Amino acid sequence: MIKGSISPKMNNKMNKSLRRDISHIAIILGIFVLMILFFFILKPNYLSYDNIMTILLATCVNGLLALGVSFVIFTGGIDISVGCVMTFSSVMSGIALTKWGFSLPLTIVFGFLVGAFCGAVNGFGVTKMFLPPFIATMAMQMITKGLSLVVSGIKPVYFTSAPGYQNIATGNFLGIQGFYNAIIILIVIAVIAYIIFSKTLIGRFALAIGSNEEATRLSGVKVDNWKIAIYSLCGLFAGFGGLIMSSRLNSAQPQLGAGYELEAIAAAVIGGNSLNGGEGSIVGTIIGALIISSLTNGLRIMSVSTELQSAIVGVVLALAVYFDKMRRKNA
Amino acid sequence: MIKGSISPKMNNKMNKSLRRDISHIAIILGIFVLMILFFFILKPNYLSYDNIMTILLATCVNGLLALGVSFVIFTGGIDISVGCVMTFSSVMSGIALTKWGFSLPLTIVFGFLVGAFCGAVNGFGVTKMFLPPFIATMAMQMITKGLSLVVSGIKPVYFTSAPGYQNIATGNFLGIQGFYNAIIILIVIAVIAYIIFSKTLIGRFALAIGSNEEATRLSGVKVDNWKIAIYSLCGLFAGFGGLIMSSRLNSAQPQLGAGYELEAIAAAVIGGNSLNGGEGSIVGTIIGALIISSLTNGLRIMSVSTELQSAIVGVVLALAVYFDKMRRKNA
Amino acid sequence: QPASKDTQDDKPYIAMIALGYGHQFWQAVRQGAEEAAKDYNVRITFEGPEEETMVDKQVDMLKTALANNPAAVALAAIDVESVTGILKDAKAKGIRIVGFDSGTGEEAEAHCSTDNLQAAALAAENAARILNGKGKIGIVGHSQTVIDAVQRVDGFVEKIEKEYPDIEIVDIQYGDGDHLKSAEVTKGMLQAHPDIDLIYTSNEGACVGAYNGLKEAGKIKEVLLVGFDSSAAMKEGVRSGEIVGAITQDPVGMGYKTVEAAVKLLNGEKVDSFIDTGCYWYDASNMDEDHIKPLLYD
Amino acid sequence: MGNKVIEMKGINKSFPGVKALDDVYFDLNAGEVHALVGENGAGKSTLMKILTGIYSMDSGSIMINNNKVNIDTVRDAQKLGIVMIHQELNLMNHLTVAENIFIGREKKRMRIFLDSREQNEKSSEIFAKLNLDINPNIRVGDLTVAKQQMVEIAKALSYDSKILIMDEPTASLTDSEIEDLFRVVKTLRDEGRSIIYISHRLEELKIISDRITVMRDGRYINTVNTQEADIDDVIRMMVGREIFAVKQEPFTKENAPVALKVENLNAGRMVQNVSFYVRQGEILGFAGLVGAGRTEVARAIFAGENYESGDVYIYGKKVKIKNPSDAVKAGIAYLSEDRRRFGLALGMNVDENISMANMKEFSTLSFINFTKSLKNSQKQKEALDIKTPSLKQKVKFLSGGNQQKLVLAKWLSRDSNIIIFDEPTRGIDVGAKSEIYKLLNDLAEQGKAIIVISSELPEIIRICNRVLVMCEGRITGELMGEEIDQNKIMQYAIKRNISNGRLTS
Ligand SMILES: Nc1ncnc2c1ncn2[C@@H]1O[C@H](COP(=O)(O)OP(=O)(O)OP(=O)(O)O)[C@@H](O)[C@H]1O
Ligand SMILES: Nc1ncnc2c1ncn2[C@@H]1O[C@H](COP(=O)(O)OP(=O)(O)OP(=O)(O)O)[C@@H](O)[C@H]1O
Ligand SMILES: [Mg+2]
Ligand SMILES: [Mg+2]
Repeated sequence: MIKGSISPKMNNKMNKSLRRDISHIAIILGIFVLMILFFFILKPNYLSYDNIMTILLATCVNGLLALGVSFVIFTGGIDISVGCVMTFSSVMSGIALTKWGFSLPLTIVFGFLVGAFCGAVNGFGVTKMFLPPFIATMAMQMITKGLSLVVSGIKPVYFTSAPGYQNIATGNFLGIQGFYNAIIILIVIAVIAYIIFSKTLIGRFALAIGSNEEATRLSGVKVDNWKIAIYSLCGLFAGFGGLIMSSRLNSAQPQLGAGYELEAIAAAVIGGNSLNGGEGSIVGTIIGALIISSLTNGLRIMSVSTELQSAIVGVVLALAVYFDKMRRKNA
Repeated sequence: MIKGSISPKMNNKMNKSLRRDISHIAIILGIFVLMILFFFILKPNYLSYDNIMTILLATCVNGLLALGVSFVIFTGGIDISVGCVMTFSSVMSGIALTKWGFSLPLTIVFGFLVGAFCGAVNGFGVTKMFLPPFIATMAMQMITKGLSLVVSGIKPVYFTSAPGYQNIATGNFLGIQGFYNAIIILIVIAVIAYIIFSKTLIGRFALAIGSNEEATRLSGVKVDNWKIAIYSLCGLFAGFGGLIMSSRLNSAQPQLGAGYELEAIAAAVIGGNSLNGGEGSIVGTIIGALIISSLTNGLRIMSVSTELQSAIVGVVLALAVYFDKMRRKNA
Repeated sequence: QPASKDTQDDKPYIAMIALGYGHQFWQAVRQGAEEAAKDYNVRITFEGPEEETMVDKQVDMLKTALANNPAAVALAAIDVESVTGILKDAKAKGIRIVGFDSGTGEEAEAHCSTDNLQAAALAAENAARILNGKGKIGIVGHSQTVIDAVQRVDGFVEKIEKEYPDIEIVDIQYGDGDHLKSAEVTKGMLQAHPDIDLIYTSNEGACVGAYNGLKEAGKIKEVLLVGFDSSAAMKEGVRSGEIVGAITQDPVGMGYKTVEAAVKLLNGEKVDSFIDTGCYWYDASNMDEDHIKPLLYD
Repeated sequence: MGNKVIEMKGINKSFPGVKALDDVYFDLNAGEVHALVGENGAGKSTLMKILTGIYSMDSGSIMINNNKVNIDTVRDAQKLGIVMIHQELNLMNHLTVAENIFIGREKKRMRIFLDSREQNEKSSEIFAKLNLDINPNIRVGDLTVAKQQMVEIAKALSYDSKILIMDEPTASLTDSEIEDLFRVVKTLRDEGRSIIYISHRLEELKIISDRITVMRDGRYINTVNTQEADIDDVIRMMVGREIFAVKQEPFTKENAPVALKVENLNAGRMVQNVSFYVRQGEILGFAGLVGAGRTEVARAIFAGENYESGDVYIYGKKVKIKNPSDAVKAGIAYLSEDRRRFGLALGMNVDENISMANMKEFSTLSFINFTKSLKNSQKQKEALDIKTPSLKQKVKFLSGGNQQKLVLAKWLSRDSNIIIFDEPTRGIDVGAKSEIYKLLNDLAEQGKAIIVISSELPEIIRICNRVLVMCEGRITGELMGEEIDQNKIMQYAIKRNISNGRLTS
């Protein structure tokens, strides 16, 4: 065995982790670029400034949900409640603002807390009630779906009393025409997610739990607590999604939500994250979300009929994951 | 080490397997009975002959889907395409009957084949394309959802040209008033599913794969082929569901389908089947499906508002699975 | 003409975005719109979110449609509030805005729709007439949130409560417009209230679902059924008298008139700001008459 | 002895970053037991996996009965009569013993219906032949590791194959079980079958093998006839260097403080009234037959599993341990007997695994200090001579023995006061084994209290200052210094408590 000195490896550390990330997402990055070129050639205004901004804005909600769900997926779990939790958090902050007279900043924080709380309950179900994640979060999906309707009285809750609420998402960032705040919010939160994932214990333990939960527990890690934290984090991200969603619509729509979770999971998985847990990449998730929204947008711009769009997204989903698996097999 | 005599153990075998099954479903059987009593006390006509038949009929479609999905769950997989595959198979048989002039029996068989084919494609995705089951079947869900609309021209396909089609599901069995054929079909198919599960290779290998896929493969079992067979079986059951569904409505409704898969999975899981695979019970699945339909029916009879129904089913789902887990932990 | 033309096509382009997509109602609107497009030689696209609840998807669709430089946009907004800003910008660019069905609020230069409240009241009137002003009614709705659906229930309830004191509405349940679910809902309702005389349903899925539920419960014609919208199954039910009657809203006409209004706006002609496409009661006795027959669709 | 049934020539195989096999030669005669030995990571398992169609070789040729063959799948190998018992257990835990044995070759009635009765009977026959008492109708997951191992062996025997490969079959067996196994192996050989036998227990080779092939660092070194061979030569060929040998001194620091004291511990069926102590600097052994409940004692102390009653004192202070995290905080470390299930995150890399138990140390305010953790991992890697291309290598690509060292490294990083080793040398080669013994000694020297659970009596005898023997969940005896010998241990190990009517099932 040849002993390498330590220091060069240390210096290479950053490069390596970056390189690993890039190789991790190489295939989907390729797919993404090809897809964009394809649409651009057929419809040059696909890459018009306005349309790019439209795509980015359309990525925001799904991107935030996908980021949250990614952490759960790293642990080998799944969260199918994020869509409904998102809605529930926005409905609750709407109620807080209009009925309980919360100030705007408080309202926003309250919405986040509601999301995190739902996530914590999911985590509680998974750890203390021994529910499989799919079941715990399916129950949460049904519960928040019902509660959103009950709490709102089955009516949209409007944020019109808080002028400026709509600007949170759709105002122009630094006054740049067409550059929505929501996009910056997504970018900032994605960077935070990246840091949480790669530099903190929560990311490390998410992967460790996904890789071998029992071994992690026997290493003295309080797996249950970390899992609750991770599900709460996922709920918190759903709360972020709820903020962007309700701000874009200037209202909380209680009936919305179901269906968004699948898209979020699809984004995470297209982004190269294995549902078995134990490995993953935040950058991948974001690209996955971008692929979905730019594909949908492209199909719309090409006036592909709505019914075919769903089928095409399905095929792309399968192929993207397939190519990614192939790359890994050959690596 | 002291040797017990072998033969008494042997003789106990059948008893044991039955006993295992009963202990497996003891808790949910208890929940089921309690629930029925609860509704019966509040609304005595809950247990009227007519209402019992209504509940049983309402169990049919979900029960068939749940049976199919159970086999996939035994392998540790999941199939979220069953709802849309069911719709697609009924749309296709509608087309075969009305456009291609198939005879009625041929139409029915064709519908089953379409279901099984979709299942086989799922299996292909899972085995040969290395897709996680969730993803393969999510893609299939999107694809069949789109294709159902495209093929049908976004219109219901009517079976009115085949008189008697509606009787397949809602005719009276042996002329017994109110005793629908669909119920007998469900019972017969459930028995067949039970036999397939407990007496044939497909059931054995489903469990073996769910328990330890790699070990099964290393034992020389052609795991891929069996998985394809199991997913096809699941698709076939979705085809059965499509038959009952379209016969009840005397038409194939192309926009239906999404959402049915979650209910089917919920039934299987309430029935005590672990999403990790490796163990399970067909009897459990059927009871799970009965719990869902009798709960929903009971809530409707009590005029509980629709939005609360969803939340209540969510809570019951979580609790049922929780109690079942507790039983196992203590066993 | 300030509106820009599509580069690949000389015909003016009109983007239509509906509330939903899968229901026959929207497909009938689409059919009418396509007929008008042919007649007036314009190009249209017709889309809608897969669920009638997905507000943000509809907003994305609208934005994407605008990226294709349409001459006019026709929209049935799920939530008017959510599109007002975008429509304002579009209008400023010279794009003409037409509303249909649920409409687009202030920004529309023309609005083609039926009054769902009024249509539901018409259903109530007929139901009351059939019951001779006395009896118990159950309602199977298709959504608690989509505006049309809510109005179709509210209008019915209001009318009955106001004008028919001897009629009681005993239960309202929702079946998502899913045929099977609506059948189960109906049967559950009959179990809870065996004395129901009539069931009113708010769309095609609810109606056909209830129709099957009644058939399965062996209560057809014993419990009367009033429906909404149209489809082959409903027409057959109405013809046989098993559905006593239903309301149709002429969605084909709505689609046609929407495109027509947009074309007229593009040509600088004057257009009425509100175009009522009406609502009609149909039953076995009148469904083959000339003014009803074309309004029924499959 | 006669004709070659297998001849493997010029076999090459690379994994990313590792040349696992380099021009390897191997042959097998009809009716012989051929031992294959080598250090951890020498490539033994890999070579056998190529022979059984699990891996495909990069180049080389395989002749069976002098015909060139292609073995692409497990089925191909089975058809050629080659069956392997893997180093790591490969069982379906949810299925019954009989179902596991006959997986893929189910007995059927009327072509489609499964016949569990016949399978159960056939399984019982095999167990009878092995002189084992295992109920074929019990779920495999409910058996101990050792019994599971026996099921694996029964399964392989049931193939009635011409060539049987055993990859460390005795790693988790006790002496009496090993005797049974050897008896079976000899019967099979006398029936004319050929057996490839991989083991790190070199003392077994003289008893069981006819020839020995030695591998080192992925290369073929030599083949010798066992009769003529000197085991020390074999070791030299394997290791290529001298071996460190320890002779355990009797424990002298009798008044060293008691580090861990357990009183009247009851936990589930398998831990009854267990009381013992271990002093700082002492190495305490737990001996007993497989299934005696030693692992249960360790897990009850470390993870509070099945805990019913009893007290645990650490340095005289009573502690309540409800989960591993409490134990780790209290300064206890536990190396489990099944590293793949309980010891390692196989999908993560070497560094991440080594630092797992100690992340608090390697992070500030939850932010990970990568430099610190890598530095520690590098130190451990060198100290334990862990063979890995880099600290970023995924653990699943390491050989079995190196994986075991990794678990050790994890706990050594943690600097715990009390360390429980459950079968610490399972699957570890002689060289590494003696290093681990030295390490245990060093750790004791440093003042750590050490508990070693081992089913290898020579190991217990060689390294322990004091030995407790368990039988059926109770401590049946205590031996010290000169008293520690094979016979005494065995006497205590079978000292059943007949009065309470309990029998092993
Ligand atoms: N799937 C794999 N991917 C990458 N490297 C591997 C893989 N399997 C084995 N190796 C490497 O190949 C080499 C040989 O491993 P192998 O398991 O054959 O050793 P072994 O002789 O059986 O050792 P042990 O006695 O520890 O089981 C090791 O360096 C190991 O790290
Ligand atoms: N998961 C389990 N379920 C049921 N019984 C078990 C389980 N694990 C172990 N046992 C039983 O507990 C007893 C003690 O097993 P344990 O693993 O503690 O033995 P041990 O003395 O540590 O032996 P070794 O470690 O050598 O296998 C055995 O009789 C075994 O059958
Ligand atoms: Mg090995
Ligand atoms: Mg043990």
